[in-house]
Formats: sequence, structure tokens, C-alpha cells
Amino acid sequence: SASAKAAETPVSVICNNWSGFAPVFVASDLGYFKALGLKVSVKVDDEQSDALAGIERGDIDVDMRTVDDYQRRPRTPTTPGVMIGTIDESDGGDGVVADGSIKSVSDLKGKTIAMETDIPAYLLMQLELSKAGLSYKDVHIKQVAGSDALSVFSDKSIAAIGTFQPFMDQAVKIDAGRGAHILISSASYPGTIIDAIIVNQSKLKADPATFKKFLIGVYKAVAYYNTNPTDFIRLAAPHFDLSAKDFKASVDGSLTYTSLATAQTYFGTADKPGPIYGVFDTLMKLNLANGASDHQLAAAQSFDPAPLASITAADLK
Amino acid sequence: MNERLQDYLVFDQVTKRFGGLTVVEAPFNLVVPRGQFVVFLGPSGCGKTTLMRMVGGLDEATTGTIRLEGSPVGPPDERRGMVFQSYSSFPWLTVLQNIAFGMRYRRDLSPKAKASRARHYLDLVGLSDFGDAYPSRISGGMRQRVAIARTLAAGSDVLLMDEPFGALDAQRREQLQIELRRIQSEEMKTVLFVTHDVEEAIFLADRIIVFSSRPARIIDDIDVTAELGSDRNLELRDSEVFFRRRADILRTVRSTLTLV
Amino acid sequence: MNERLQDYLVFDQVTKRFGGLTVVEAPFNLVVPRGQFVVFLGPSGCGKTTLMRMVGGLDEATTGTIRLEGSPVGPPDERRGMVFQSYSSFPWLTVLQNIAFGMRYRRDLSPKAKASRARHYLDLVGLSDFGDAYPSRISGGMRQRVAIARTLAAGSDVLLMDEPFGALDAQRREQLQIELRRIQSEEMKTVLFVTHDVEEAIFLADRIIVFSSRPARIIDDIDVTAELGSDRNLELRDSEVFFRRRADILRTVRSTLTLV
Amino acid sequence: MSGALHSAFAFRGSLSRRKRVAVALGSSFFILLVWQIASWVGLLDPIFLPSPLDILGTLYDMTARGEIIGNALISLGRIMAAFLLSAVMAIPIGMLMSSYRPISAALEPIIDFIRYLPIPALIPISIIWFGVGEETKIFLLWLGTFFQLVLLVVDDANRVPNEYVEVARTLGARPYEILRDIIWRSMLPGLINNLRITLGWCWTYLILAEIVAADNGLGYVIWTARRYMKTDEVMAGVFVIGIIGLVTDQAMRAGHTWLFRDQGTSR
Amino acid sequence: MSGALHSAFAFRGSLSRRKRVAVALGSSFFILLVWQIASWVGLLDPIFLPSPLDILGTLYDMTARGEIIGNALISLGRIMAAFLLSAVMAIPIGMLMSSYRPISAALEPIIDFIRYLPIPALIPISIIWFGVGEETKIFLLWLGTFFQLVLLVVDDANRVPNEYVEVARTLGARPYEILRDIIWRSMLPGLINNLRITLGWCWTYLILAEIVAADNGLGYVIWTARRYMKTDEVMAGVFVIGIIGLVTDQAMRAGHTWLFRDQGTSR
Ligand SMILES: Nc1ncnc2c1ncn2[C@@H]1O[C@H](COP(=O)(O)OP(=O)(O)OP(=O)(O)O)[C@@H](O)[C@H]1O
Ligand SMILES: Nc1ncnc2c1ncn2[C@@H]1O[C@H](COP(=O)(O)OP(=O)(O)OP(=O)(O)O)[C@@H](O)[C@H]1O
Ligand SMILES: [Mg+2]
Ligand SMILES: [Mg+2]
Repeated sequence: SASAKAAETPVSVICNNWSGFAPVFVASDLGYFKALGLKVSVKVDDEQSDALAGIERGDIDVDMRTVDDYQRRPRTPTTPGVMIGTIDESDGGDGVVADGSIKSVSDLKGKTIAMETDIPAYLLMQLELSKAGLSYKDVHIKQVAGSDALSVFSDKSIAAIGTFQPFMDQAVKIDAGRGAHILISSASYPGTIIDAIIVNQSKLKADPATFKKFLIGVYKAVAYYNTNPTDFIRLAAPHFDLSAKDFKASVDGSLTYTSLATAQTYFGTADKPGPIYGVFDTLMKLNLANGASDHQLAAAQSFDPAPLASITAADLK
Repeated sequence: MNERLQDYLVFDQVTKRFGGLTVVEAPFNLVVPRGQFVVFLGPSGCGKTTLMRMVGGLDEATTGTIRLEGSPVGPPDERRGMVFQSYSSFPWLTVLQNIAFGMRYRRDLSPKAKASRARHYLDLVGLSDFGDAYPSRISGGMRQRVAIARTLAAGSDVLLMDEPFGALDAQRREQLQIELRRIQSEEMKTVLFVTHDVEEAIFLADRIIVFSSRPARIIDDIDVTAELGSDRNLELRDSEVFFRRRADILRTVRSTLTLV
Repeated sequence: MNERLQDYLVFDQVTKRFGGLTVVEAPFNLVVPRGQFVVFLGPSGCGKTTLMRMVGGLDEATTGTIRLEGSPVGPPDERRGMVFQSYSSFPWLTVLQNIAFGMRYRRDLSPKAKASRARHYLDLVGLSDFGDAYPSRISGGMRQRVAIARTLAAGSDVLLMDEPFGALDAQRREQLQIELRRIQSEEMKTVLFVTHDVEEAIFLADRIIVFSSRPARIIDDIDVTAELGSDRNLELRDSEVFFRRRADILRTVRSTLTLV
Repeated sequence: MSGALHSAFAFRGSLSRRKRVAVALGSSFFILLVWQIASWVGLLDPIFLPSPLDILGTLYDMTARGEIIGNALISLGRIMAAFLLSAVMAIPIGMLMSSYRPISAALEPIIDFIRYLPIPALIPISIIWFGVGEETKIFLLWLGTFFQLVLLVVDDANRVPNEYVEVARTLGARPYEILRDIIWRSMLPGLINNLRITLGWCWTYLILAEIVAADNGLGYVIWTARRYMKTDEVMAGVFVIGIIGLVTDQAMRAGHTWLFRDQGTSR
Repeated sequence: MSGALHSAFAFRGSLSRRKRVAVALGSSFFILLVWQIASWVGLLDPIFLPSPLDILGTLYDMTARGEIIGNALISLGRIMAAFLLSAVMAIPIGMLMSSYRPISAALEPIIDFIRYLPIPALIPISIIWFGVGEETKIFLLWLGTFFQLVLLVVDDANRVPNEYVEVARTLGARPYEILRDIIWRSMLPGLINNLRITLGWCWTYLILAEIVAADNGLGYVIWTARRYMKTDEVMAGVFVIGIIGLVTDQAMRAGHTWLFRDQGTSR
């Protein structure tokens, strides 16, 4: 055991404090990583640019971001980073809350919407706008941090806010007086807002076993959630400074942890790519259109399904 | 009325202590009639400045009271003008503006009257050429003259002058002594004047108070006017009686201090 | 060697201008032999302090040079000690520490020697009771004495003293005059001393330089030692020859200044 | 009574220690009371600004859960490290800039430029340089403090009266001795005041520094709470910072008064 | 030459205007050169820190696209508004705090508390109070400046020698007249220096303020660019802020020297 401890491979992870990343903490708490010979540490940072800087410097091994975040500038086809798995998908956790006067997306024309342009709500909104024959040129976007959206909504000149949970529910509750309601929700776009596990491909090549083990730990924790949600929540909540109840509320109706099977389905294999490749291309178009990306990235180069495919159900035992 | 004039400024059982240090010892009593020119003569550190500051309202007596026209002196006001030992002028004002500042809070003078008065005192102290200079550009003695002119321009009833002529040359000093004496007697000003120069003391004073070393006690109270009359001029200075008085006082003063 | 002693301190065609204002007019020449006690006497604002500061290396002559021991004076150093007209002591040091500061940069004295020297000068200026007091707690005259003691403790070869005794009482002043004269002659110090007190000038000086009003020119150069000898004591002060000389000089001084 | 009031309100008057504390507590409680009442009558929405009592309750819970003290100590450590680093660099550099014209001419434009820069924009480059550990956090705090502090030091050193310098020079002090014995000692009271002021400034950058690749510290606690809209916890964290500030500030003031009680220069 | 160097390096010496400018330009160019060379040889990754020439090129493009000048003016306007508000409030309050003990006793703890608070944590409540318009932005900038400035003002007012106050009092000045004629005039040189320092500080809060419900201003430009990791644009915006800072700073320094040239108090 002493020698095993000495051989523990450090893995440093960076992500924002979104409940979707809880399996990493739970896997640590349950000793899954330790058993696999990994020593995982997590740093919290909202900013994609900070994470990229960390990876560039070599301090960070694993980044967890949404697929659309992955595509953004300054990523070029040569920027290090490849997606090897998923951890959760947004299932009502992101969206747009609108004033009572906004019945449908087309009512937003010419209105002021407060939201950050690098959150999932922005993409969802873009999808809905194009469905309604509109684009971001037809609305007025005011930049605001996702956490500030709620306060901003108290200003009557703001017709809608793009944000995430728990702010969406809070906005509906606080501003019930003005008929606040959820106009757009990620629940209507399953499999679109997916958090991916991103690693440096050269590191992956050098030490595929470590990353495979990391994935095993994560999916074991997801499996633990699916069989034992109460215990999982009890373990996860303190990592977010939340009570078990609050943590449960932040998961239910917001997100789904992707199990090994789901992830494998999404990814497919190198020969037979799964649906996530299609989602990638859709998002790529949106990102290119709104200027968040300036390089056409190929899905084939952005995913590496091999580590995931090599995991079997037996590994999770 | 007459009584009022007689006990115009009264030190009534005054004492002053700074922490453990007794500067003025009880009972310090002194009655100064209106229009008297009183010179304080005493060893360095005995408490002269402290007494002046208490009259000016800048320090408070530890016990006892100082009364002016019958009522205890309060915080400083324009009735009591002061020339400080460290002749401070305001660095952001020119020499002329510094002098004019003396009248800044007088509401009874027109701006024109103030300007001409300021110019008058500027000339009086011999700084006509330096009206527009700033204090950082003039010599120590010139700075002292600015402070004197400022206080004279203010025209207070009581003048508290703490070694005002210390940094002046003999010539300028004599001239200002004569001017000061003239102003004082013409305008019936009451003056408390600190100096270390016995000759200056005799020349200016109606009355000389000689202090012991700290804690300050009065060891002599000399009525100069009784001996020399109230007219003072340069001839007096060379006179026999002046010279004799000077020698006497010097002797008294010497006896006040046992030097270490 | 002898020549060296004779032209120890030399003002060579010195002039000084502040902007448009000529303070010292060319050619200002003066040769001071080593060990001479020179008193500068002149009207306020004539340029005495400016001359002293130039010797001290704090100001630069506009043209001409000042030479000490043959080479032009550079920036200030410990050879030339100065007592400033505004007697500044360091507020963060006690009186004794201020005096000891005078020797702070002398490497030839042991800490013990420094301490005893500091105490010696503290006593000399009559501040024995105030060694531990801070400058903010003492009187103006006491502060001046601190500055004097500090400079004396430093023990420079050349002493530049700008009205050092201005704020002292007659007693203390006489005592310090005698001490200064003693130190100067015993230690062969060269002293430049500014005063407005003619009596003090005569009592102290080997030589008195009388200045005109600004721009400073030498209007008289009096060899006092030739008349009074080099021994000075209190009796001298009361002597006939002293009194006569004083009257003479006062007359000269009076003539220097046409008062406005 | 009216006399006491009058003398307390004297221009540059003095106030006994006891009265000062009483007034200070009084005014603080008054503000808290107004705030509490405003909350009670519903003027303040607890989602955006909880009442003082709620904050206190939350603070108690968080402390009991062990979320406060450890993190506060970590933040305090970071601030101290960054602040000491700033001070240790700014004081000598500022003194030299004040004393030597060429040095100030060379550094002034650089300092003037950098000190205007928005710290958040410089985070990625600092991660590249210093990684995701403590160094970056301390660097960011340092960046926010050093360049302002150095100018305050220059100002303090410039205020040292030339007279003092001249006295020392005529006593044979060499430049470094003047710096050590005169400039330093004479500027000390002003400097300590300015350090106190700058320390407060340093704290305002805490969140900025502790949301960068963070895993602990008060800034992290506040930011995490904010992400889940727990305003009471945000405010509890903010309160802790305020209290730390208040205490260090008052302690430094008291130390200042005590240290320089004899100099009679600054009140 | 060596003599000139020697005299330039004199303690508290002087340096001609021309030499000062030469040294300043020299040192600035030196830094830029080192940076440029480091970029050329590949020491700096352009994704995180582009070279000065790249930044200049980007700046040119952005200016041509009309992204710089208008936004810079908007930011300048916000800073000016917030800064003037801070100064207009801090100067009288600071002067009163310095002059009247009870006022300082009452306000000190409140100021000490607030000035430590992390501004980002207070954004939501300020949006609630002031909406999403200019008011919130100006309020946040004010919040970052006022509480620090007021302490600097207190310090400046405390440094006014008691002697000056005493002279004025014996000339019959009443308290408000002392404040106006003595404290104010005497503290002015120091105050202007401190205002200059605080102005720089105010700018560092620009991004914080302009990412709150913003759609214009340099902070917004920088933040938008940062979201998309357009580091060259970020740095171009940062550069503009730095240049604005440098220019206002040098102008204020020159004004200071000119205004107080006769007082001979501060260099
Ligand atoms: N920094 C300066 N700038 C401009 N003029 C100055 C400066 N310093 C001194 N002066 C001028 O030089 C002249 C001589 O000044 P100095 O201080 O040498 O006189 P002084 O003989 O020492 O006078 P006092 O006996 O009053 O001390 C004065 O007229 C003064 O106005
Ligand atoms: N603020 C203070 N705190 C403590 N002691 C003080 C304070 N001010 C003055 N003293 C002491 O009071 C005594 C008298 O001082 P004061 O200034 O009145 O003397 P003075 O007679 O004016 O002397 P001088 O002729 O030297 O000006 C001194 O011994 C001094 O030490
Ligand atoms: Mg006195
Ligand atoms: Mg002089």
C-alpha cells in the first residue's frame, strides 16, 4: 500500500463550480481514484481563458467544459486539447427567462436581453432565434455575468435574461409579478449542452492509462449516483458549500450525469462516430456565425473515442 | 470704568503643568492695565511662551483663570493678536498677501482700506521690494518681519509678541521698536512682549516682569515709565539713566539663573 | 604650510543670483586663515545665510569659487558643521539622541566616547534635565541649544553658525559665548558666525566683516583681536575699550542701511 | 453637558478614548439598526441584501460548518504575503525614486502606465507565468497594490523637509545614510498611514485573485456562494472581510498613535 | 560626462526637463524592445501575450473599425463622473473628519469596514439599487475610490501644521474659515498628489464596472475580447487605458509642479 501511495499519479482538473462536475469529487471521496492509483486535485475557475493558460503551462491535465466552449477562440485545429468523454448534460439547467409580455421568441425582436455571450443560454437562444427567422442582430444584448442576471432582471427595461440554475427558477419566483417565465430551456435540446472531459492529446498519448483510469473513476461515481442518489448528494454537497437539499435542487431538473453507457453511445467509435459528432458540427456553425470561433474545427480531430471505448462495464466494478 | 481699565488683563492664580512638568507654579498673579506695554524677561525655557499662549487662548491653564476685560479668555479671537516665536508665514501666499491675511476676518474695513493698510505695513517693515515674493524666497529676518507686519495689520487690542525682533539687525530693530512703541501708545494697545535683550526691554517697556527659571515665578516687576517717562526715542538710548538701568537689570537677570 | 594656514578658506570672486535677484555681487573676495573667528554683521536679507550655505556646500555660487584648504568646496561633509538659522532638530529623536546624532558619522570615536561627548554637550547647553525629552516638548530657546550642541558635538574643523544664540537669554548667551570662544581657540577651529548683536560680535570675533544691504558687499573688515587681544572674558565686556568699539561699530552699521 | 459637547466639537479638539469608542459603537449600531429595520419592514429584498441578523445567523452556521476560519486564515496569509512583498519592494524603490531624479524619470512612466491597467485583463498571462498555485494569486494581489503603493512612498519621501536632509549632510552623512537615518525615520509616520490605507486596497482585490484556479480562501467561498445565489453566505463572507479590515485598521491606528506619541507631528 | 552623470545622480538633485524626457523615453523603449525581442524569439506565446508591434497593429485596426475612440471617451466620461463624485464627497468629509474628533470617531469604523469589501460581491445589490444604466457603473467606480480617498484626505488634512491653524485662529478665523483658508490651501499640494494616485486606482475598477450590464466602454471592449480570447484586442484595450493613464498622470504632475512652483514645499 505504501508503494502504491508513492506511485499515485497526480491529475489536476480545472472546471467551474457547476453541480455537473460532482462525480469527480465523489469519486475522490469514495476513494475510487486512489484505488486506481490517481491523486486528483480540482481547481475552480469560470474563465475558459484561465483554463487554457493552465493547460498551456502544463499545470492542468484535465479541463471540463461544454462542447461549445471547447470550440471557441483561441482554439485552432492545432491547439492542444481533445475530448475523451462526457460527464453531464444540461437538462433544463440553462435557458432564458423572459418577461410576461414575451410570449414567444419572435416577441424578442428589438428588445434588450441581458446575458453573457459565453454561456450555453446564448447558444440556445441563437438556435431559437434562427428558428423564428431572427438573429442576434435583431435583439439588443447587454453583457452581464450569469450570476448578476437575476439582479439585472429587476430592471424593467430588460425583457429577458440568459442564465442558468438556480437563477432561472429564482427569477421566475421573484419576478412572478411581471409574469416571468422560462422561455427557452436546455431541456428541449437534449444532448446539446454537454460537458466534455478535455485532455492534452500529447499527454494522452504519453500516458493513456492514467486518463482511462480517470474516466473509470468518473463513471463509477455516476453509477454510484444512479444507484445511490442520496448518498452521492450527501457527499457532493459540501464541495459546493451547499446543503444536501440545495444540492439536490441544483441537480434535479437541471442536469443529468452521463453514465458510461450514455457516453459511449454519444461518442460511438472511430469507425462509427456517435451523435455527439453531429452536435459538434451544429454548434460549430453557430459559433462561427456569432464570431466566437474563427476556425472550422473537424469533429474527427476533436474527439478521441478510444479511451472511452476501451472501458468495459467490468472496469466499473 | 477706570477699574475696568486697571484690571484689563488679569492672571488669577494661574498654574500650568505639562504631564509631570510644572511650568508655571501657583500662584501666578499679574494685573495688566489697558494700554500698558509689558515686557517678559526670563531665562530660556522658563515658561514665557506658555504664558503668552494661554493669554492667546491656544493653551489652557491647568488651574486658575486669565481674564480679559473681566471675563475669562476663551478660544483665540481677533482681540488678541500674536507674533509667534517661530515666525510662520503661509507658504501659499505672497509676502503682501500674508500681511493682508492679518485683516482677512475684519469686517469693519473695506477691501480698499485693507489693501492700503497691507501696503503700509509692508513698507513699514522694509519689504516694499518683496511684496510679490513667496516666503520660501526670502531670508529668515524677512520672514520674521512678515509675521510682525501681519499681526500689526490685524490691529488687535492686545498684542502678544514672542521674541518678534530676534532675527533682525540692529538698525531694523531700532526702527521697528520705535514704530511699535508709537503704534502702541497712539492706539492704546496692550502689549505683552517677550525678549532676551535687556536694552530692548527697557527701551520698549512701561513695565518689565523678570521671571525666575522654570517653574516661572515673578522675581522682579519694574516700572520703567516711572523712571524714564513714556516717551522713547534714540537719544534716550544713549543716555546715562538708560545705561544705568540696563546694568541694574542685567545684574538682576544674571542672579536668576545658576548656570550648570 | 604657513601659506596653507593663511588662505585656509577663500572666497574667490564669488557671486550669487537667485533668478533675477543678485544676492552677492561680484567680486566678493575674502581670505580666512585657519583658526580665525569671523563674525558676519549685516542687515537682514543681505545675503549672510546665502554665503554660509555656499561655504557649507548646500548652495552653489553662480560664478567664482570657494576654496577650503586649497580645493573648491564640494558637497557638504563633516569638515564643515553648520548651525542653521531655523534651528531644526529631528522630531523622532530625543534631545540627547539629537545631540549624539552630530557624531553619528564619525568613525574615529568609540560608541562610549560618543555617549560621553553627547552628555558633555547636553550639560554644556544646560539641558541636562531634558535629555530624554522630545523636541516637540521643549521651548524655542531649548531647541536652539540642541542644534548648537549637536554641531559642537560633531567637532568639525569649520563651524558655520547662523545666528545661533538668537533665542537665548542674556545669561545663557554669555555662558555659551565664552564656551564657544574657548572651544574655538583650544581646538583651532575656524568659525563663521552670523549675528545681529554688535556686542556679541565684538566679544567673539577675531575679525568682523560688516556687510552692506543686498547685494552683499563688504563695507568694513575689522580686526578685533588687534585691539582687544584674543582673550575674552566677562570683565572685557564691561571695559571702556569694549564699550567704545561697540559704539563705533554701531555707527558703521547704522550707516549701512537707509531705512525706508 | 452642552459645554462638553462644545469642547468635543472643538476644532482639532481631543476626545477621550472612552468617548471615542462610544461614538464609534453608537454610529455603527445605528447603521446596523436602520438596516435591520429596513429589512423587517420589507424595504430590502433578502435575496439581494439580507438583514444583519440573518447574516449573523448564517455566519454562525458557516463557522460551525468550518467554512470560515480556515478560509479566512488562508486569505489572510495570501494578503499578508502579497502586501509584504509590495511593501518590501515599494519602500526602497519609492525612496530611491524620490531621492534620485534619473531613477524617477526612468520608472515613472512605467509605473504610471502599469498602475492604470485593469487587473482582470492580466489574469491569463499571470497564469502562464506563475501557474495555478499560490503564486498567481499573490502576484495578482501584488499587482493591484505595488504600483499604487510605490507612488505613495515617493510622495511620503518627498515630504521629508529638506532641512533635515541638509543637517544630516553637513554632519557627513552619505546618501545611503541619509536614506536610512533621515528619510526613512522622518517619513515613517506618514508611511505607516499609507501602508494602512493600501492594505485595505489589497483586500478589495481578494475576490479577483481567489477566483483564479481557486480551491479555498474567503474569496472562493464568496464566489461559490454567489454561483448558487446564497446571498446570505456571500454577505457573511463579505462581513468577515470587513471585520478583519476594521480590526487590523484600528489596531494599526492605535499602534501609530502609540509609536509616534512623542513626536507631536501627526495627530 | 562623468561629472554630468554624477550631478544628475546627486541626492535630491535636479535634472533638466529635456534629460528627464530622454531618460523616460529611453527606459520605456527599452522595456518595449525587450518585450518585442522576447516575442520574436518565441519566449512569449502570442495567445497569452502578443508582441508590442502586434498590439499596435491591432490597435490600429480597432481604431479604424471605430472600436476605440468612442468607447474610450465613454469610459473616460464614467471615470470622470465617478471620480469627481468621490472627490467632491471625500474632500469635505475628510477635512471635517480631520478637524472634528467626534465626526471621525463616528465615521471611521464605517469607512474602515466598507473600504475592505470586495467590490465584485456588491455588484448584485448595486444593480438592484441603481439599475442597469450608467448609475450602477458610476456607483461601482465610486465605491472603489471614495472610501480610500477619504482616508487620504484625512491624512493630508492632519499634516497641516498646527502653527498655521493657530495663526489663523488668533486672527479671528472661525472654524469654517480655517477649513477654507488654511487647511484647504495648505493641504492642496499633497491633496492633488493623492487625487492623482487615486485616479489611477479608479481606472483599475473600470472592467469591473463595465462588465455589469454593459454595451460600451473600454472595459466592455476588453471583456468581450477576453471572452473570445482575442488577446491582441484585450492588450490593445489595456494599452489604451495605460496610455490614457500615463498622459493624465504626466499632465497632472506637470500641473502640480507649475501650480506650486513658488511654494518650495514639495518637489
Ligand atoms: N531660494 C531663494 N530664492 C530666491 N531668493 C532667495 C532665496 N533664498 C534667499 N533669497 C534672497 O536672497 C537674499 C539674501 O538672503 P539670506 O537668507 O542670505 O539673507 P540673510 O543675510 O541671511 O538675512 P537674515 O539676516 O534676515 O537671515 C534675500 O533678499 C532673499 O530674498
Ligand atoms: N507641549 C509641551 N509638552 C511638554 N512640555 C512642554 C511643552 N511645551 C513646553 N513645555 C515645557 O515648558 C517649559 C516652558 O516652555 P516655554 O516655551 O514656555 O519657554 P519659554 O520661556 O518661552 O522659553 P524660550 O525663551 O526658550 O522660548 C519648557 O521647559 C518646556 O520643556
Ligand atoms: Mg519661548
Ligand atoms: Mg539669514
